[in-house]
Amino acid sequence: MTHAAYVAAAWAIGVVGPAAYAVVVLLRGRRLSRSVPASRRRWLTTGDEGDDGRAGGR
Amino acid sequence: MTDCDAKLTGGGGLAVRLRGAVCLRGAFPALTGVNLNVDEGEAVLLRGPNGAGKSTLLRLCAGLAALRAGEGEVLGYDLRTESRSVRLEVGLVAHHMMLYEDLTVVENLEFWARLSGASANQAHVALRSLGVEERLHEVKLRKLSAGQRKRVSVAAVAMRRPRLWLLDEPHAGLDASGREALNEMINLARRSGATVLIASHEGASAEAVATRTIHLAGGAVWPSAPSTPDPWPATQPTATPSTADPSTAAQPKATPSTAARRRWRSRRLSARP
Amino acid sequence: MRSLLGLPARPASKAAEAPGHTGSRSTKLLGLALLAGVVALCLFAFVFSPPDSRTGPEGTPIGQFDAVRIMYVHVPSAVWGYVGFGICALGSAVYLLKRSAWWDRLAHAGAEIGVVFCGISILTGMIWGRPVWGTWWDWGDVRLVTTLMLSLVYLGYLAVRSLAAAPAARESRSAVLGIVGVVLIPIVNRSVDWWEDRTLHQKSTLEELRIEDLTLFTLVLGFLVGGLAFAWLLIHRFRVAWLDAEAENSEMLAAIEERRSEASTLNGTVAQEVAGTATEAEGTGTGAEGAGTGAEGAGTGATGATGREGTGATGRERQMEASRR
Amino acid sequence: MRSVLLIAAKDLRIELRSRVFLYQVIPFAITTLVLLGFALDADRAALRNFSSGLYWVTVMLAALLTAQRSVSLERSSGAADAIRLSGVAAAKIFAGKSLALFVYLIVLELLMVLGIVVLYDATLTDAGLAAATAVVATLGIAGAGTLYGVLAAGSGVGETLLPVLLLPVLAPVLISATRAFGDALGASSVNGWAWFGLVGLCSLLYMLLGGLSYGPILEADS
Repeated sequence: MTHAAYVAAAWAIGVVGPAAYAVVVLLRGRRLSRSVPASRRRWLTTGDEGDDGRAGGR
Repeated sequence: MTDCDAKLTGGGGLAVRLRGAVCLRGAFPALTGVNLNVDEGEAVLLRGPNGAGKSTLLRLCAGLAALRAGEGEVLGYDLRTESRSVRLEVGLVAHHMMLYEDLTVVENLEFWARLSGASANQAHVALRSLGVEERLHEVKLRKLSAGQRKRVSVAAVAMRRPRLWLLDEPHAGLDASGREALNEMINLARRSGATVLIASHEGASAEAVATRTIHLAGGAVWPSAPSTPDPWPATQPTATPSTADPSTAAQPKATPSTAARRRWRSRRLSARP
Repeated sequence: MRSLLGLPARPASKAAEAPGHTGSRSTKLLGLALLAGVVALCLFAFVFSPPDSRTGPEGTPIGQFDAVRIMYVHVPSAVWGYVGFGICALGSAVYLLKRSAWWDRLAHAGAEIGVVFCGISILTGMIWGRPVWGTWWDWGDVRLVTTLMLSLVYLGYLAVRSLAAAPAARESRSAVLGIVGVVLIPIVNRSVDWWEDRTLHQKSTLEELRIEDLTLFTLVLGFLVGGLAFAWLLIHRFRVAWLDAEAENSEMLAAIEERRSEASTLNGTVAQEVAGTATEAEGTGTGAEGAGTGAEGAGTGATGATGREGTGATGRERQMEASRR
Repeated sequence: MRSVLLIAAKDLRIELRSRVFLYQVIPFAITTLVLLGFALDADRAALRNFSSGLYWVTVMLAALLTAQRSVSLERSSGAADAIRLSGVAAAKIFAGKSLALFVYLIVLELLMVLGIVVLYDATLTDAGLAAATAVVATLGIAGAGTLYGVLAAGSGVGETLLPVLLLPVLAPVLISATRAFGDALGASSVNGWAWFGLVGLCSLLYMLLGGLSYGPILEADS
């Protein structure tokens, strides 16, 4: 494969970057979830299905 | 939250009407639920320790600080939706001078007069009544003493002829004659129907003009002493808690009745597991 | 791997009650689809699709060879990054019109994900440029420079969001920044475009490549997988923003309660001035406990402090909520 | 309109009195021009070629200072509150403050044209284009500076936040004004008037957005 190092570096950034960001977001969500009661997290109370992220009304 | 809220929409005779007003300064809750009624024509003295929320309360009444929660009306205008109308009719003397250091006294006053639609003549009248001497008119504000600046900044408010005066430590830094001039100006305004709110640590000077005193602590109104006699009976009746208006029941005016207190206590105890 | 993180093992005991994370069933399905998509994309990008080996008129090779595989990451992340900025601008505009907290949180989530995706796009673009153009950074490349400028604008947006301020103030300020940023896109693009008369970036990557079917398909697949990742991140980031605001709100309520109870201890001194009510100080001092008495706490007889304390926590909370909307 | 002029005249009068502009901003601009000359090794040909770019970079940096000054003038004295109490519409306050900023910057730019002619050996071949570009670009810079100045100052860390927010947003103005100026200085052969059009579009947008969003920003500032 030509340019193997470049391709590997680019894919590493492209996959690890969002993954690391996702981890940060998830961990932050978990930490914050502890301090917010479940009743204030609408995506839990409206049932587990069909929630499109519109948590908490408008 | 209580039945007194239902009465909020009915205006009439109240210059300030606050219910559960919460105000933030940055992320700090400066006001934590103020309930306050001020009749038109009253002169109310706000007292309380540093950081009690006096300045923020005045800024709120001026329409400058935003309500985070609760409701409020000033001069019949809703603080949330009509703050611009409120601002046009109030005058605020704040800690900072609200004047430009590099302009002269007259330049400052004429700028504010023209910006807010008052006449330059009104500015001169206001300066004269506060005892700012003629020779100081062309002096840059930077070169004035603290007391003289205070007089100028009061004059800048007075010339707008506000219906509601909001004075934050107005007597601080003034000498005896200055205080006298200021009190006279306040009384003059009240005789023409204006309402006055004064935040002050200096009891004596401010009490001379106040019709009643309200205590603030921790960002809320604390039950206050009965009002002192009014030295300048204004056009409006000054007896504040008229029995006709049940909304004043929520205002900490006098000692809570013992029955109410007992009721509340027993409820509190029964709420415990 | 992202999907695995999206499928945390639920704590067995209180699973149904209140799982302590921002996931829901739909996001888990989304995460599964994303995982499958990443695997498929890897297969297509590295196994099925051919390298770009074209030859010019004189028989010299002009293709990008295997560097074309970088495109499957670079192009989708750029496009979805721009979508993130677009969402931020839309959310900001609606926020300013309707003062709706929902749109504000959405704008925040969009901006942050936009910056992440655009950052990836810039980095992979540079890595692609080195072997193909022979330079890490080319000033004539319109899209690279535009994307960088735009990322900087939205970094400023995130900077303003990170500052401690009253929530309403922070929301208005960042909303203005969010709108200005997007209005700039066409202008920055035009100005950099004209900056160099020729531009290294082909007018359309697809045309220029004269792509074989499989390469085109892989690129489209890259867009889809990028979209899944974008949606998954957006939902979770939105929920985190929502939780953040909730936590901030309850902190504020706690600060208010604390300030009020601190006031009642302070009131030893005030109460002395207020002769008639001096004995009230300890009666209302423990106001926080009064929360349980409910909304009827301020009946007709209860005055001032008593009534307020009684309704304090519940009533004020409702009002704060109302004011946030 | 009257209040716009009042506010602008007040700002200019204060500036004349305090001499911050005369003794701080203008020396800053000259120093920057000289330093950039040193940085390019005083290579006459290079300096002449790059004079338009160096010129606009210096203008941007000076604009940061003046925008900050324009805001702190109001905030330090508490006059920002007083202006809100006067009930003047936010868009008019914005126009007044921008107008004052525009006047300072135009004066500064005139002096700096002399500066690049003397220091960088630039020759003004198309004065009309240069003047038109300067006026239009400065309108945009003044508008964006006024809006972002208040926005940054309200958040409490204005000194560091303002450059981060303002400079990326002004990038298109920098690019297009540099190109148009390059043509006006005879340093490049691009069509300067086309670039002038782009500058105009930017400035129009800044003024429009500034006028619309100054109110919400000012209200947030409490």
